[in-house]
Parts: sequence; structure tokens; C-alpha cells
Amino acid sequence: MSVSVTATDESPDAQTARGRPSIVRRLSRRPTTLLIWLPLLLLAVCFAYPLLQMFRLSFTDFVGSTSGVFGNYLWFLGTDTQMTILRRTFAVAGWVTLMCLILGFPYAYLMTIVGPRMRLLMVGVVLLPFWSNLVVRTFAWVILLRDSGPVQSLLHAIGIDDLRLLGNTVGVTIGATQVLLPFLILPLYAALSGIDRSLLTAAHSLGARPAVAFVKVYLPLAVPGILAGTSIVFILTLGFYFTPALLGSPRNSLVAQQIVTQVSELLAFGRGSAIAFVVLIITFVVLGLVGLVTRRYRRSFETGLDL
Amino acid sequence: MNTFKWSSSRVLLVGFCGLVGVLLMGPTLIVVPLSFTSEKSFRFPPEGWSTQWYENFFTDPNWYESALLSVRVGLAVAVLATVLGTAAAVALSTGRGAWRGPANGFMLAPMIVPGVITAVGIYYVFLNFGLTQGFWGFVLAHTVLALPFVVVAVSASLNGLDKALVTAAWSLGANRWAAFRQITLPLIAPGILTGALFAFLTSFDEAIVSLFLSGPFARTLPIQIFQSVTADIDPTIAAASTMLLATTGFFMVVLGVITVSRNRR
Amino acid sequence: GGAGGGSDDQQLDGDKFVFVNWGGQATEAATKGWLEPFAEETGASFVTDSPTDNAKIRAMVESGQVTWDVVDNDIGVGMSNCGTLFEELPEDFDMGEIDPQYITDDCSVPIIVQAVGLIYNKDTYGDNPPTETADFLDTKNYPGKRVLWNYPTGTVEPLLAADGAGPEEIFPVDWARVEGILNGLGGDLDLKETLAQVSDTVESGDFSMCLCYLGRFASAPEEVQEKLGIVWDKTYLAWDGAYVVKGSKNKDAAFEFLQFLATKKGQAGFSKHLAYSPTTKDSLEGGGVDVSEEFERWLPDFNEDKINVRYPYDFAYWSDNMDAMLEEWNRITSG
Amino acid sequence: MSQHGVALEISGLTKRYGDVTALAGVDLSVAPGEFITFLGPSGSGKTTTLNAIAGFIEPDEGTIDLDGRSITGVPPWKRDIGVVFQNYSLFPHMKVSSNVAFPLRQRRVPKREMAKKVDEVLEIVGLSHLADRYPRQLSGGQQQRVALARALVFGPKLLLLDEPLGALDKRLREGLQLEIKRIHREVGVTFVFVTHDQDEALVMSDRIAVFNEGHLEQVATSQELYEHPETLFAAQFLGDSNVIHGTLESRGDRHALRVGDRAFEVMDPRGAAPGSEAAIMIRPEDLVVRPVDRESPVDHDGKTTPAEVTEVIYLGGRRRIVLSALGQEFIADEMSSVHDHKPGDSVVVTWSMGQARLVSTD
Amino acid sequence: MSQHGVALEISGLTKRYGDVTALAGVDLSVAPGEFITFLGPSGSGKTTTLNAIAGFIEPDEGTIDLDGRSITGVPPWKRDIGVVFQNYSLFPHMKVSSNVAFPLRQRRVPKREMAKKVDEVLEIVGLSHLADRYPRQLSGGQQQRVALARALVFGPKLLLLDEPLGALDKRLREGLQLEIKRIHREVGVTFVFVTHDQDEALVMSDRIAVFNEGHLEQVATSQELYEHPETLFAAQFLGDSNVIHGTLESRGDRHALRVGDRAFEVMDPRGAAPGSEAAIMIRPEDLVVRPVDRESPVDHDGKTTPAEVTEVIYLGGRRRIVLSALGQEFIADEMSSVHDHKPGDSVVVTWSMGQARLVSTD
Ligand SMILES: Nc1ncnc2c1ncn2[C@@H]1O[C@H](COP(=O)(O)OP(=O)(O)OP(=O)(O)O)[C@@H](O)[C@H]1O
Ligand SMILES: Nc1ncnc2c1ncn2[C@@H]1O[C@H](COP(=O)(O)OP(=O)(O)OP(=O)(O)O)[C@@H](O)[C@H]1O
Ligand SMILES: [Mg+2]
Ligand SMILES: [Mg+2]
Repeated sequence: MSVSVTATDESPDAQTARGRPSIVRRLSRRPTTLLIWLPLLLLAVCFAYPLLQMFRLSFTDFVGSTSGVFGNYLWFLGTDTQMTILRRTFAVAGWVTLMCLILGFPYAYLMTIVGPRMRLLMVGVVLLPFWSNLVVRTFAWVILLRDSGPVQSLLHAIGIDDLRLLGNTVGVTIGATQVLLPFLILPLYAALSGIDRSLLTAAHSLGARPAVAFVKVYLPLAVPGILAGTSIVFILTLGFYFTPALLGSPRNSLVAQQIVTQVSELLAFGRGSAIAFVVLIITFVVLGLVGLVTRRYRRSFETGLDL
Repeated sequence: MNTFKWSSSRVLLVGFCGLVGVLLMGPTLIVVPLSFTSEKSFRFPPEGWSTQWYENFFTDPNWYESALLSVRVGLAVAVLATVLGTAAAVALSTGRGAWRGPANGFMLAPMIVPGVITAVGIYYVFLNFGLTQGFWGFVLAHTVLALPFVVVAVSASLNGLDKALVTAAWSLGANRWAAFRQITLPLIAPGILTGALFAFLTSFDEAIVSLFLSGPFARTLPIQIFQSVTADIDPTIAAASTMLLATTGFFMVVLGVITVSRNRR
Repeated sequence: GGAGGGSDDQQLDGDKFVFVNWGGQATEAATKGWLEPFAEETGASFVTDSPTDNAKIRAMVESGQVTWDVVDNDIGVGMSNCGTLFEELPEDFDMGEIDPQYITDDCSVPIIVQAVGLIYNKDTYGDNPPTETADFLDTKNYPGKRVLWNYPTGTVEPLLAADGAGPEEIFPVDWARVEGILNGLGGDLDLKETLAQVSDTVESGDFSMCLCYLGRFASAPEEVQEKLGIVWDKTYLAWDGAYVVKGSKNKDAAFEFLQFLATKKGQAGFSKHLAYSPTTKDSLEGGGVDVSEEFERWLPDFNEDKINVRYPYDFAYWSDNMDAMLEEWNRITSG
Repeated sequence: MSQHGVALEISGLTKRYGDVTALAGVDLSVAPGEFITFLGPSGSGKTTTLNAIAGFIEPDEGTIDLDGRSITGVPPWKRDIGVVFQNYSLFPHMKVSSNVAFPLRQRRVPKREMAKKVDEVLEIVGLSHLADRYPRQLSGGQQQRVALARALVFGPKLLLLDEPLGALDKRLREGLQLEIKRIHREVGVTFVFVTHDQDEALVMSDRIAVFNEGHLEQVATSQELYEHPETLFAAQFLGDSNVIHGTLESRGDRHALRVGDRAFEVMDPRGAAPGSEAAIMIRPEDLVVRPVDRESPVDHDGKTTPAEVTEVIYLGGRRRIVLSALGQEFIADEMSSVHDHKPGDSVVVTWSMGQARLVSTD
Repeated sequence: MSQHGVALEISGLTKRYGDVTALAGVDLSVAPGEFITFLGPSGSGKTTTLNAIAGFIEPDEGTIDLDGRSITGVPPWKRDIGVVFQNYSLFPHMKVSSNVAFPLRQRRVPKREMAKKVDEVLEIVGLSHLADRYPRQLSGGQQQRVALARALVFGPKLLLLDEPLGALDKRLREGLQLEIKRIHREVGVTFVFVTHDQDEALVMSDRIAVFNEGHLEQVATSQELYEHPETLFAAQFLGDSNVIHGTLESRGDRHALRVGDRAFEVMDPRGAAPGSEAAIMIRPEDLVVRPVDRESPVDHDGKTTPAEVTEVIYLGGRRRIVLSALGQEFIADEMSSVHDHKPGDSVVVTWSMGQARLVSTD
């Protein structure tokens, strides 16, 4: 064992290191920090720059009679049809979020209380949709929901006629709910599994019936997880294109369809961008609000969850 | 600790979740029987059986070329996004300072910005770059979209990694690089692998950006499917997606086996 | 690419051009009826894409990244962008065999004459089928879901016709009236993005009425065709143009192909696969283009007696007002 | 806040989890107002017993009577038993006052009375000034006292505490031990306290119930248990001990443990049959270590063995001498260092017969 | 495996984290081969000092010399200092043998020599038979020994151990304390051992360095520290103690601590100025408790105060008497119970002047 401390060999290097300006020194002490630049560059060029370009276009690219710096935004906000579309989109997003919550919460909850084997199976079921293509899954709903399809036959059999499931927002809601359910269940499960279930036992020992314990103790602790999951679903619905395109109809179009129509059919990049930025701003507002609510809500107690 | 009168509500809960499970899986699995239909229709259940749509998939260049392109793009994206995403995650986890929050947010932004918005922006810029309808256009665009998933997966691994292990390696004579290679990398490998898989799947499944970037010489499978869906009754989609299901399932099982065998020792 | 002009066999060997039309059966028919014979004759090869998307064309031309060469396009759009988005035909282009009534501009070869009529599902209406075009709007006596193509040209005219507007009253389009018609139909009406979807939904029985291009139904299975009834009463006629995209990288092959389409021989193939008529002079009924018997039911040329009013295609109007029309259409349909 | 605890009567309590028998017939009587501690190694069934009392699990066999009435089948929320959990299980989204008020709200106690009771109990645990804090804004010790207050506020007749001090550091722990004792005296409730720390058990309990592998080894006061353990397990689990294994020999009323060629006298065979395997247990403070070169003094009822010092450890106030004798290790604690032993020294170890306890080894 | 430790010399070590001063000028000399323990409450700077020695953090001021040479600026992987972490930090993806071989591989030790050394060191820690296991297949104590082996195998001259026993349960802990001492004796390396457990510090160390808020209170042997603590902090941190606060009074060579109207004699003012605030500290075992009704015996150099018994706690082998006197709480430990005190009894507490240590209070 021949090693001894080789301070003398090292000191020149160390000395120069100390002499350098602090930023350089800091980097040389944490060379891994440099690794961020390449991914950042890619995102800057292929993500931020395109968004910036769109932002620019929304103020500079005009079609038809529109003009003026804010022309595209004024057009969007001032056209009844567009506002109807926007309202409809929010309504659909709200419904989808609600449906996802109603269906997803019990599922995520069950996941936290079953054994590991069953839980694996349940995770598998949640992830299975990811194995197939989004377009295919959405199209599968066309097959299932159309008038000659199995769901309608089933409805006829139990005496429900004339319930239109396709070509309107009902179809879109059903399809989007199925597509987005995993996005609610997975984060919600992560949040719920962080809740100390012994709190329920504690509540029982203090005289709370199971239902009361659940409502008074469990649900409040689940709120951050619910907010996280639902805000993801809500935001993703705002940007959905294929689901409304296949299950909805142009007559019931959502903003994403409208953006594609503007850009791809009318080549109105400016208008498309203006719509896109309004949606984007709404997205950030939603995220910000949820973040704010969660933070305020959570400031009082810590559950160890993370959005 | 859940005895007493739970059982009836528990049965209800399990039953409800069973239905949710059916809702989740039904539309995914319905394509399997449809892919074997003998008619050129999506009638369900099918009246006769054949494998003609699989034949069609492998003989129609529109189908197999788009599938091939999707696989090639997917693999390239998996490699690129995994390398870049891992680099970013490592930098984010080892770095100090105020830049980390914004940088992390920026890395995850493509996940939050609604797909159609990203798609239009990328389309506009890539048009000017001459990157539409080509392999690299898809690769770059998909890498942007896949990056957050890799960063999230690898970051999770890194957060779970006991930092003291690296410090321990230093104290034992391993310099930064040696410690990274021998300790950090093997221990976050499952995260990286998961990230790679997510990247591949993200690319393989991506449709909205691809819709804009696709062209006659470069069309990814999802776009081929979309066009087929909107243009024609063609059960070849069912065959294609059944094979998709099988392929993805295979990858998932392989990944599962790898993680399980890693954990076992 | 090869040298321009001549038509020697195999002179385009190795040239590969992209042909774009509306997709589905139309692409199949174009492939079998036009492209394959042309390729065989000249040695050129081709790729198809769909659907025709004028925004994409404009984006290509503006960005200089032109990947489409020949497009089957709406004349209205083509005409107004002749010389800007589409190449003008060369000086020596021979239009001799084309029926002059179809020639509209300097950029295109007219192709595929199509009729829009009222199609209905016999199962839905049984003994009381619709008999005139106006029945499309009569949801009381003729209940059932209606479907239309989500594109103004070829949809607005039949709608107004059904509402009682004569051929001369259509233009300039009264959008308030169109909107009123659509609103009157309310939830009974749906729009589909592609022609293929339109015909699919009618064939599958999900929709019971449609004002749509008839040609597509001719290739449906026998038993499906039998379930469909046609009301010719007020028939709208239109045709497309084949255009070469401005800045095409395969101009030689593209124009060669257009020249091929400008001949009886060239156009003949398509009609074998899809029930659309050629634009060449006196071609049908022994004029050089053979149409199978099943197709006759779907072609206006064989049903002249049933047509009460003809609504011609006002390409000049569309050409002048295309952008505004698209915007208006989008406005009233997306609501 | 003054109420009186009730008697707890457990008999034949048995609980199996698949192959594992968590409890194998536990019998126990607790007197009203008593402070009884469950002591035992990890997995010995302490928590399981507590859970059965609280009603969180259903026992496979056996009965639990509270105040003479069976509570089998009564759900936990109707048992009126206070429970303090190891990690406190405070509701993180409620302030201290709401946490404490929780059980009262379940019982629909009127607002005014509720506020009064909460104030009272917070007073007792000394947290009145922190009523508006959230649990995470409290220190471990404070959280512990909130949990205590919450479990006491509704006037339970029985309080169960499952290692409530397990997560705290030593100093805080010692302070809270005395605090809990004080509260026990004050409220007069019957306390069942779980710990696996022997010192804690000694400090706090009226009686200690020693658990081992799902059954009770001994239930007795601290002193009884320390001075007269009935089993080797009890002897070794509570306090340090030196154990010599051997075979019991009896000649008339004289008894001895034979170890190889030596025999150590013992006083009372406690009914153990001659020829059976047994052991004597001597506490470290009862061993006397003297240099070997001195002439051996007369030990009338004592026993002696030569030994070698292997280590001398200064423990502040006392000195622990680690010895090697009879092929095993002995430890002796000396309060004052009369002799200055060093590792390697040869010494003689002596004890008085009265302090060598015979314990059964099976 | 036999090598000799080197001297460690720390002077003026200072480290600030923003507003927090983690280390405020620590000076310390450690002799070659010594076993020194860092003892102190949580957050007192023990780990920070260790990290500075190991090179994981850069101190703001001060120097660290190893064997007479400064190691400032030398990266950790070139310091050749062995470190054992609290949670062991074994590499989970490597077998025991690979873990132990790791430092040798970094040093490009030839295969054969590497295998030999690994075998040797595993022999020392008694784990040769587990070389092919993965860390998670080992018990806590075994993992701890692997960590020790890994930190020793490359022949460091200095071994740093940061609470290596903190996560273990009491019994295992006591066994490993002796084990680590044995290994220390065997390898002769200089050990720096961190703990916040006073008993552990007493058992293991040649010397103890008491940390408090980033500085050293006292560095001394266990016995010195227990018997002659220099500061109140040191006195209270190590062992139990009774502290009486007051003001120093001197008359010639007689010194006393004035508390209200009473004065307690003390022996050596240790340079404290008359009139300054001070305290006397008496260990619980040095207090003698006697019934008040007996006639008071003569205590030539002793001091006395009346008191009331508040609690008597049986601690197995000894009895702790909690007393109330002078408006504060006193504790007295009795080995044998001469008198049978009961809560409420009035008693007299006495100590000898030699056992009442004067300590500074600032
Ligand atoms: N839900 C369960 N399923 C299976 N076995 C269990 C379960 N709960 C407890 N056990 C087993 O029952 C035995 C007794 O467990 P119990 O929790 O009562 O021990 P304990 O004395 O409280 O131990 P500790 O001091 O570690 O808390 C153990 O062997 C344990 O593994
Ligand atoms: N990275 C850091 N950033 C800010 N403050 C720190 C950091 N590391 C340590 N400190 C602070 O420095 C002080 C000393 O910490 P240190 O870890 O040395 O304590 P310790 O004696 O090891 O305590 P423990 O017994 O809890 O391990 C503490 O107040 C701590 O909060
Ligand atoms: Mg327990
Ligand atoms: Mg520390």
C-alpha cells in the first residue's frame, strides 16, 4: 500500500484553479453542468423558436380584411363562431376532466389498497392503451359508437334509441376520456399512495365512521393529487386534434381543429397562431392557478407530493 | 385493517374499476378481432376470418414503408432523446443555482404546450429550414416532444439515487468520470432505459406534428393510418395496429424482465 | 429529368413525380386508370399522396420546398392561382381532344366531370322515398341524418338549389341564406372532412341522406348499391383540373403527364374504376371511353331524362372569391 | 378531565397471518388506572395485541373484555379507546385545535363544550399556545403531545400507545417519558404502552408484560422482573446479564448447577427437576472482580471463578469490565474503582448466592 | 494490513452556508493511530468537519494537514482517506467482493494482488463467506462491516466514520462498537468517529471532541470529560448531571457559589473571577439522599440541602430518585437502597465538595 497524500503534486493545479474567475472555477468544479447546453439548444431551435415565430406571425401575418397589430386577436375574440368554439372547447374539456375524475379516482384509489400483484395488473391495464396508436384507438371508438356499431345495438336492445354518440361532443367526450384517463390515473395514484393510510385508522379510533374518515381525512389530503391529475387532463384536452376530428364533426369543432383549419386549409398562419396563443395563455393561467391553489393549500401541511 | 362492513362497498368499488378497466382496454383490443375480418368493413363482430389485411400490410408500400420509417425515426429519436435527456437530467441534478428551476421548466414545456400549437410552430419553421417531409425533420421534432419524458424518467432515477454513493466512490479513489461511469450510470440505467422506451413510443405514436411534416416520400405510420381512416374503409389499419400492439407488448415485456432481473439480485 | 416536349417512348425513364388527389377510391382509380398506363408508356415512376390541400401547396411554393408535382384540384382555386401556385401550360400544349366547355384557365387540363345529386337510404324511407332535391331540407316528412362534404364548392350550390334557388340565383352566394339552411337542419346534419368519409357513412347506413358526388358510390358492393336511391331532380355538375405545382422539380414528367391526360386515350382509364365522366369530346357511348354497365346508373350522361334543372359550375365566381368563400364557409359551419 | 380507567381483560387472544402466528394465546388482566407496558423484541406481537384491543384487526380466537363487557365485533369507531400511534398520525391538513377537536366532532359535542374540552386538554399537555399551528410546524415532541391530547380529549377509559417515543431522539424521549407518566397520574386513565426499549419500560410502568414470539413470558413489576425473572428470555431482555448454562444437580436441600467439572451453588431450584438443563443469571453489578494474586477471602454463600480481563470501558460514573471466563464472556460493572484492572489481568470473579438466579432455559 | 495512522492537524476551520455558520474556527490535533470521537448535538458541525477532511466540501477558511502536508485543494479521490458513511453507501449493483475491490480498481492494482487484499480485509471483518452476496442480502451489521472493509482495503492512513452505527438497533450497535474498536487496534489506522450518542462516545474513544454550534467545547479523554468538564455544555452533554446556577464568591482561598441566600462551597474556581456567573455540577451518583428526620451527620467538606422526593424510578440495579430542591429538579442515583424513599418524603441531599465541579456558564 504505497499511497500517501499527494498534496504537493496537486497544488499547482489547485492553485491555478483558485486563481481563475469564479464562474469558470465553478464550472470546472461542476463540469456536468455543461451538459445542459446541447438539450437546451435543441429545444431553443426546434421548440422555442417555432413558438416565437408563431407569436410573431400572430401580429404580422394577416388574411382577408384583417389588419392592425392585434388584428388577428381582435378577429378571434370578435368572431361569434370562434367564441362559440372556444366555449365549446372549455365545456368539453370540463366534461372530460369530470368524467376522468369520476372514473379515475376510484381506480387510482383501488390501486393503493390492493396487493402488489393486483396493482401490477391494474397499472398494466392503464398503460395498455399506450401500446397502440392514438389514432387507432380514437378510430376504434368510431367503430364502437357508430349507428351500426355494437354500443348502439346495445342501447337499442335496452330501448334507448336516438342517442347520438358520434359526430357531436358526446363522442368527443367519450373518446377523450378514454384516451386521457391514464394521464389522470397515474399521477393521482402516485399522489394517493403518498397518503398515510394509517390516518384513516387513526380517525376510526377517534370515532369516525369509515365514510366520515374518508371524506374528512382522506379526500382533503388527496386534493393536490386531484388538482395535478385534472389539470393535466384539462390542458391536454384543449390541445386535442385527432379525437374531435374523428369523433366530432366540423360543426362541433374544437379550437385544435380550428387552428388546423386556419393554418392548413386557409393558410392563415396569423389567425391560427393567435388562437394558439390565446389557448396557450389560458393553459398557463390554468397551470398557474392550480399551482397557486396547491401551494396555498399545501403550505399548511406537507404531503411530500410533487406536481 | 379493513374488515367490518367494508365488503359490500369494496365489491362495488372493484366492480366499478373492472368497468373502467374494460373502458380503458376495449378500444385498444377491439382492433385485434377486426384485423382478421374477411370483409372490407369494420363490422363488429366480423362475419368471417382471413389474414388478407396482414398480407396487404406487407405488400402495399404505403403501409410497410411508413411502418419502416416510423421504426427508423423512433429508433433515432430514442437514441437522440435519451442521450440529450440524460445529459440534461444529470446537469439538472448535479447543478447548483437559480438556473435550475427555469431550465427544468423549459425542458418539460413541450409536454405542457398543447400539441397542435407545437405542431403548427414546428411546421412553419421546418418549412423554412427545408425539414418537412424528411427523416431528420421527424427525428428533430419528435426528439423535442420525447425529451421531457426522458428527463422525467432519468431525473426520477437520479433523485432516487443516493448521492452519498457518488461521494463514497470519490473517497475510494474514483474521479468524477470514473464515479459517474461505474456508479451513477449503472444505477440509473433502468431510468434511462425507461426514458428510451418512452422516447421511442412517443415518436412511434406521434401524429399531430407528423401530420404537418408528412409528405408523399415520408409518411409515418400514424399518418398513414389517419389518412387511411379518413379516406377509405381499410381493415389494414386493424392489422397494423394489432402488430403495433404485439411489438410494443414485446418491448414492455423485455423491459419488465430486465427490471425484474435487475431487482432480483 | 429528360428533355421537354417530345413523346418518345421510355424517354422519362427514371423520372419520379408525385400525383395528388382527394384520396381513397379516387387515388386508386387514378393510379390504375391514369398513372400506371402513363408509367408503362413513358417509363416514368410516380408516387401518390392525398388529400389535395391548397394550404400545403401554398406553403410549399412559398418555402421553395415543392414536393408535389401534379395535383387534381378544384378549378376555382386553381384558376385564381394560375401562374402563382401553378405552372402555366407550355406553349406547345395540345388541348385538341378536350371539350372546350371545360377549359377554364392556362394552367390546367380539365378532368373528371362529376355530378352532385341527392342520395338516400332506401331502408330508411321504404315506401315513401324522397323524390325531389328539396326533400333534403324537409326533416319533418323525411327524418334521418344528413351528411355533407365540409367544403363550400359543390355543397353550397346543391343546398341553395334544394332551398329553391334557381341556377342564376346562386351567385353571389347569399351566406345568410346558407347559414339559415344549415341551422334549419340543425342536429340532423353532419359534415365530413373527406369525400371518402361522406360515402362511407352513407354506405354504412349511419346516414340516410346526402347531397354528394355520385361517382364514388358506383364501386360500392352490389348489395350496398342496391340500398341507395338517387334523386336527380336538381343536379349540380362540376369538374376538376390537373395542375402542375409552381416550382415542381419534375416539370417535364408532370407536363408530359398532363398532356397524356389531355387525350381520350389518356382519360379513358379512370372511368373504368370510378363513375366519373371524362372531359374529352364525345367520349362516352361509343366515343372511345368504355363505361361498365353498373356505372351508368351513377353518371349524369346516362340519366339526362331524370335531370330537371342543371346547376353549372361557376368557376369564374369561385376563382374570384375563393378565400372569402372558404372563410365564410368555415364561419358558418364551425359554429 | 378526571375520569377513571377501566379494567381490561384479555384471554386466549390468537391471531394468525397465513403461516405466521402473530399471537398465540395471550392472557392478560389490566387493573383500572394501571400503567402497563408491553415490552418485547420486534415482531413479538405487541402491535398485533394493541390492534386487536383497538379493533383494527379481528382476532382469530380469544376475547377482549373492557370493564366486564365483551367488545368483540364492536367496530373501532365505537370502542371509545384512545390510540396514540408511533408516527402520531396527526391529520396534516388540520390545525392542532382541529386535530384535537376531531373526536369530539364525531361525537357531535356542542360547539361551546368542544372548545372548552379542547382548551382543557391542550392545557394538560402544555400546548395551549400552539393551538393554531399545523402539525408540521411542531417539533416531534410537540406533535407527540398533540396526539396524546387528541386521544384523551373524548374521555376514553383506556389509552393505547404504540411506541409513541420510538422516533424521537434520546434526550427528548426521556423528557416525554416523565411527561406521559405525569399525564397518566393526572387523568387516571388505564394506559397500555408499547415499547421495545427496556429502559423506557423500567422508567414508566406499573407493570411490564414481556412479549416473545406471540406469547407473554412474564407480567410483573419492574423490580420483580429485574430481580426475579422467570425465564432466560425475560432475564436477558431486561437489563444486562451474565448467564451460565449447565445441568441442575440436587443433594438434599442443596442445589447446584453443573458446568463441566464445576458446580455452582444455587438457592432455589424453583421446582426445576434435578438433571434438567438450566442456567444461572447474575447481573453485572452483582459480580465482584478482584486481583487473583490476593489471597482469596472466605465466601460463605458465594461462588467464584478465575477470569481474565479483556477490556475496561469507562462509562461515566461506572466502569464496565469485560471478562473472559468459563469459555464465555462476562461483564461486571463497578461503581467505584477499588482495583485498577487492565486488559490481560488475571482476576477472580465472585458473586453471592442470593444474586445468582436460576432460570429455566426452555 | 498493518500500517500506521498519520497525524491530522486542523486549524481555524470555518465554513459558512449563507447565513448559517456551520463551522466557526475549529482547531484540532489528532495523533497517529488515535481513535478520536466527534460528539455533539445535531447540527453542531460534526459532519461538516468530516466532509472538509474528506474533501467533499471546501472550507471557507482554515487548513487541514495530513501527516504534515496540507491537503487543501486536493480532490477527494486523491486524498486517500477512508470514509464510512452513516447508511454505509455500499454500491447496490456490486457484490461484496466488488465493493471492497472498488478502491483497488481505481488505483489499478494488479488482479492477483487485488484478490489477495480483498480476501485479507474480508477476513479481518469476518465476512469472507459472504463475498459473493449483494449488499441488500446482508444484515445491517454485515453491511456496516463491508463498508469498513471497503474503506480500509486501500490502506488509508486516516479513516473517517460518520455515525456508522446510527441506523442500527441498540443490541447490534453495542456488538459493533466493540468490533470497530478491535479493528482499530488491529489495523492501527487513525480513526475519526462521529456520533451523537454519549454512551457510544464513552465506550469507543481514546479522546472525545465535543462539538457545539460549530466550535469545539472540549477535547479530552472520556474520564477527564466526565469528571472535569470545562463547560456547562460539556458537563450536560456527557452523562446526567445536576446543575446549580449562582454567583461566584471568594474569600481568600475559600470559594463558594451564592444562590439566593445560600452559599455552596466549591474547591477550585478555575480562574473564574469572583462575582461572575457560574454553576456547580454534580453527577447523580454523587448525591446522597437521607431521610430528614435522622439527625444530620457531620460533613466536613460536604454540602447539604433539604429536598422533597417527587418520584422514585426503579432502573434495574439502581434506583433513580427525582427530587425537588432549591426550586429546581435534582436526580440522584442509588445503587443499593439503604433507605426506602417514597414520593412526598422530605429528605436531605448531600454531596462531597470534591464532586461538585465548578463550570463556566458562558
Ligand atoms: N398484516 C400482516 N400480515 C402478515 N403478517 C403480519 C401482519 N401484521 C403483523 N404480522 C406478523 O405478526 C408478527 C407480530 O407483529 P407485530 O407487529 O405485532 O410485532 P411488534 O411486536 O409490534 O413488533 P415491532 O416492535 O417491530 O413493532 C410478526 O411476525 C409480523 O411479521
Ligand atoms: N449544504 C448545506 N447548506 C446549508 N446549511 C448546511 C449545509 N450542510 C450543513 N449545513 C448546516 O451546517 C450546520 C452543521 O451541520 P452538520 O451536518 O455538520 O451537523 P452534524 O453535527 O453532522 O449534525 P447531525 O448530528 O445532525 O448529523 C447545520 O446547522 C446545518 O444546517
Ligand atoms: Mg409494533
Ligand atoms: Mg451529521
